Amino acid sequence: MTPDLIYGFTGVAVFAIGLVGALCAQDRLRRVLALKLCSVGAGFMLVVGAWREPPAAPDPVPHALVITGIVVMVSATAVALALIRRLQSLEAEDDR
Amino acid sequence: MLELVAASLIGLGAVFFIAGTVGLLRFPDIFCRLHALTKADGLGLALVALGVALLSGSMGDAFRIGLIWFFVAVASATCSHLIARYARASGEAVSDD
Amino acid sequence: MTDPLVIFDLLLAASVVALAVAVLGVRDLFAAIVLFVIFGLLSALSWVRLSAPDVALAEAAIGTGVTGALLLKTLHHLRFVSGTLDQQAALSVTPLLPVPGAVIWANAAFCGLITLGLAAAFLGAPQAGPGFDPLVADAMPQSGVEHPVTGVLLNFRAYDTLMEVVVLLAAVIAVWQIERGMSDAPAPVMGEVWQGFARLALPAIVVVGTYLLWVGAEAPGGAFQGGAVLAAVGLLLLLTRAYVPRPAHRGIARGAFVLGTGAFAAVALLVAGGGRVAFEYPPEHAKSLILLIEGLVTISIAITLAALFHGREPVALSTQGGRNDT
Amino acid sequence: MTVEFDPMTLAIFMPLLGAIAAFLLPRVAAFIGLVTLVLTAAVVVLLAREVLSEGAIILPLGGWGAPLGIDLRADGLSVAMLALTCIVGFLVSLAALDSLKGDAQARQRQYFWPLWLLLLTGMNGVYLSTDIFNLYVMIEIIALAAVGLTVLSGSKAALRAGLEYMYASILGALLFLMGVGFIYLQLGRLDFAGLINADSSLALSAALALMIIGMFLKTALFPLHFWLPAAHANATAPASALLSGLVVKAALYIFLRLTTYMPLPDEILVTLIGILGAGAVVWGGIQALRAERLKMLVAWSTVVQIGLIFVAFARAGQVGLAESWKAAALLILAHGVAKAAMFLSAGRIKDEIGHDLIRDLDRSSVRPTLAQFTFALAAISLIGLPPSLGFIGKWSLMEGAMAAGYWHWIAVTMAGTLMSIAYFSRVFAGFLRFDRVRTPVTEHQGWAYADAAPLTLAAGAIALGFFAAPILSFIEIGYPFGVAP
Repeated sequence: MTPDLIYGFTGVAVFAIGLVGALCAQDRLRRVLALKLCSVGAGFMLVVGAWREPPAAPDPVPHALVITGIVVMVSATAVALALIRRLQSLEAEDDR
Repeated sequence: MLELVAASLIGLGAVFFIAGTVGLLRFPDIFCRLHALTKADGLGLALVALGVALLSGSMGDAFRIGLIWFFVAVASATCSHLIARYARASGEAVSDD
Repeated sequence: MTDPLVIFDLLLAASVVALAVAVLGVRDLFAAIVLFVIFGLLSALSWVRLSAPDVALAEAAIGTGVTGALLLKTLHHLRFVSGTLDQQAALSVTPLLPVPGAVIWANAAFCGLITLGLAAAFLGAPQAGPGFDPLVADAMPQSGVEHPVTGVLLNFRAYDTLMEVVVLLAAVIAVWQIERGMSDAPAPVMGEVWQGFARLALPAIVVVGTYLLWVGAEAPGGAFQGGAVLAAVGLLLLLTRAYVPRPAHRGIARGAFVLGTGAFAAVALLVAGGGRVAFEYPPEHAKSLILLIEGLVTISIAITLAALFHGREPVALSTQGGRNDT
Repeated sequence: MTVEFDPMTLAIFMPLLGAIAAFLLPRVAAFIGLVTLVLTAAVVVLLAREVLSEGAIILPLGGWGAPLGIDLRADGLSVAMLALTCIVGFLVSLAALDSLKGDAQARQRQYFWPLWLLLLTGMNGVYLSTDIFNLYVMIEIIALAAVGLTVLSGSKAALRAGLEYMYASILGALLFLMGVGFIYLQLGRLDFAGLINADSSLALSAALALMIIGMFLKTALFPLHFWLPAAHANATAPASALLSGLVVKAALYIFLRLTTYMPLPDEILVTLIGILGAGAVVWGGIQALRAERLKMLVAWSTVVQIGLIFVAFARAGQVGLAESWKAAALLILAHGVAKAAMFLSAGRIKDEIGHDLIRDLDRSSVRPTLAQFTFALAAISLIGLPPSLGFIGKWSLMEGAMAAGYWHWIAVTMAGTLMSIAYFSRVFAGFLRFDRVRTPVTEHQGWAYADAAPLTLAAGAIALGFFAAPILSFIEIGYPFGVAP
């Protein structure tokens, strides 16, 4: 049992959980959370792929890619949340 | 010898963390839980940090660990205050038992 | 004889998965967000175990910290507009159309199949297989920095990184475009303890952020982590109302958003020539160019992230809340 | 020191710098946008000349070269896509100049240009990229800018559709990212060249499946099209034209590239893709027949056309795949030009009449003749009547299918054609105002950019049919379909 094996399966599981959430969630905010889970799952795969048996240093390229992925995801999340906020405001205005 | 002292400090810290966690799960209302959390975690973290600082073996690292402890302590105290404040403002009940 | 760390790994992995389930399963949205933050921090811890401290820093600062702040702000706003701000636990405040049970089960089965397939594929892939390591090791001396991840981000794959900053720019433009004419949820009153904490924390965060940027050339850290930590300063300033964005600041904000992207793009283009192509920094200037780009990009990232948190473009008070400023 | 600008770099940087300038100077954003588009088009012309004389060209950014660095590569197909994007983009911009000129649209105008130029940056980046992670970043730029454009009007319907679009886009991109992870696990590199020589393995199949599903989601192949009609129908006209004409093509292009570099393992899979395409043709056709609003009908027709492109892709099965790619590429170009024209003219009709209900088209007192004429011209290409480019695309599809004896794909194509005649006829019937004239007719007043641009596009969609042969031979430069002679 090496860390890459353990965390590799973690990544697959987290991605799949996020996928279920993204497809089934009945709440707008929860769907954003689910998508964020998916992105962490994908991040796990790349970090696991970069891992080498300890004395050896890990591959830096996937690390850089995951950092990029994290920044990209926070941008997408911000836009999705802005959409949710505005939409909810408009819908609430109509209710009143 | 140093290692033994460090290990026992970390162990003691862990006990405080466990106690804090149990308190968080078992206590009846939000204020009691905060009490368990802040008291236990504050001391627990201090003990763990002290143990790790002893193990680190360099003044620079020990200083940094001290800084981390300081900021975590300040931040967690502030957070607890904010949570308690919010809970009181929103009329969270204090349980009687 | 099993390595005790394996037990730690297994426990950590199990917690990460359990938290992921809990994020989606728990009924209260506030609880879901808090669980998500814990999930993010434990994921970052797993990545430390996989010897990826840079990624862990970025995930903790941006993926969890900034994202968590964005989510909480959104929840606050949603509870405000739905009039449930005073209630204890607002459950689902943003219901979509109910999904039929059959669809949910079909989706779950589909995802289960995907999981099995992916797990099998993961097992089938070569473990710790081929990678970029030898190439990076060869190229590092010419990169101008000592830390490989920074070398990849700002030299070997600088194009990706530029485009990543462009994504941030696109996000802030889109957010300014989307949010308009909304009434603001009242900011919670935080009290004196909080003000005191902010006074103490602000300079410390500035120091930490700058340190992370500066250390990025030779150790874990860099523009994105430093920028995210500096963005926390912006968040604190916005939350304590020490800084209130005014319409007059729009121009400055626009300039700050594009500063990093513009400088990065300009440097990338201007180094071309004399047989070199875009992004090919002359080796003797590589370090200073990378530092210049990193510094400016950090400023942009910090201000952009803070602006994403603040949401809409600062508007004049007279049109605030009006619906006709389309 | 002289600085040399390479056309490939400029094709990506020009719109980026334009977007920055347009964001900084909102008052002159429109001017900056048009200048940028003209300059980008000029760069693409330079690039096309270079590709014509030298074949495929590769630019190693940063001088590192793949796999460590990122290479840009231009061949016939990518330059054709760049040209499509620039030309359609320029004409749509001209139309936008007109349709966003009112005071009420001041805010839309201010944000339209930076978002559109960022979108252009992303699309040009996709067409020139040879690195799958870079493709991921590019599709995220496209997604954010496209969602921003979708909700430009700020109406509730547009915001709802935009949110759905956002979810679909992020999920598609994340599926793609997971695929990138698996490719790295298996191969340890992420450039196209590394994919070509790879032996097939379970991890690679998983990666390919994830990435293809992600692209299906982003390009809205049936049954993953659920987000498209509302998003495209509720956006403002220029945004709809860009989204439907250009944006979905980026994901399609990535799909084409992926299947070139990582051959699909099985004929069953190819057939499955064809069946999904056929499903899109039939289901989209039915929905278009039932649509109540003109823009909704046009959006459903996009679903149909996307399905048709996948049928074209699938029809050749294992043998002669290269031929089917060509048919697909032609259909992509044809649809890009014609659909942009159609959405612009539909937007014009809506503006002039004040609504876009199909059943009330013939009751209005205003008669937007030019827009209606443009709509009809664009429909000719979309239906696939000769001599339009759409006809050539469909014809080469059917020709190939006949030669290979795949009669079922011919049946699907014919059914799609008949249905498209049927649903476009609903609109034409409205244009012709047979007997339900209730009010005196007011003729449309004069020319406008907003009419000239779609008319040019629609005429182009038909005229390009005459140039199908040179277009095809240009697309083949650099063997984008992986087949050396």
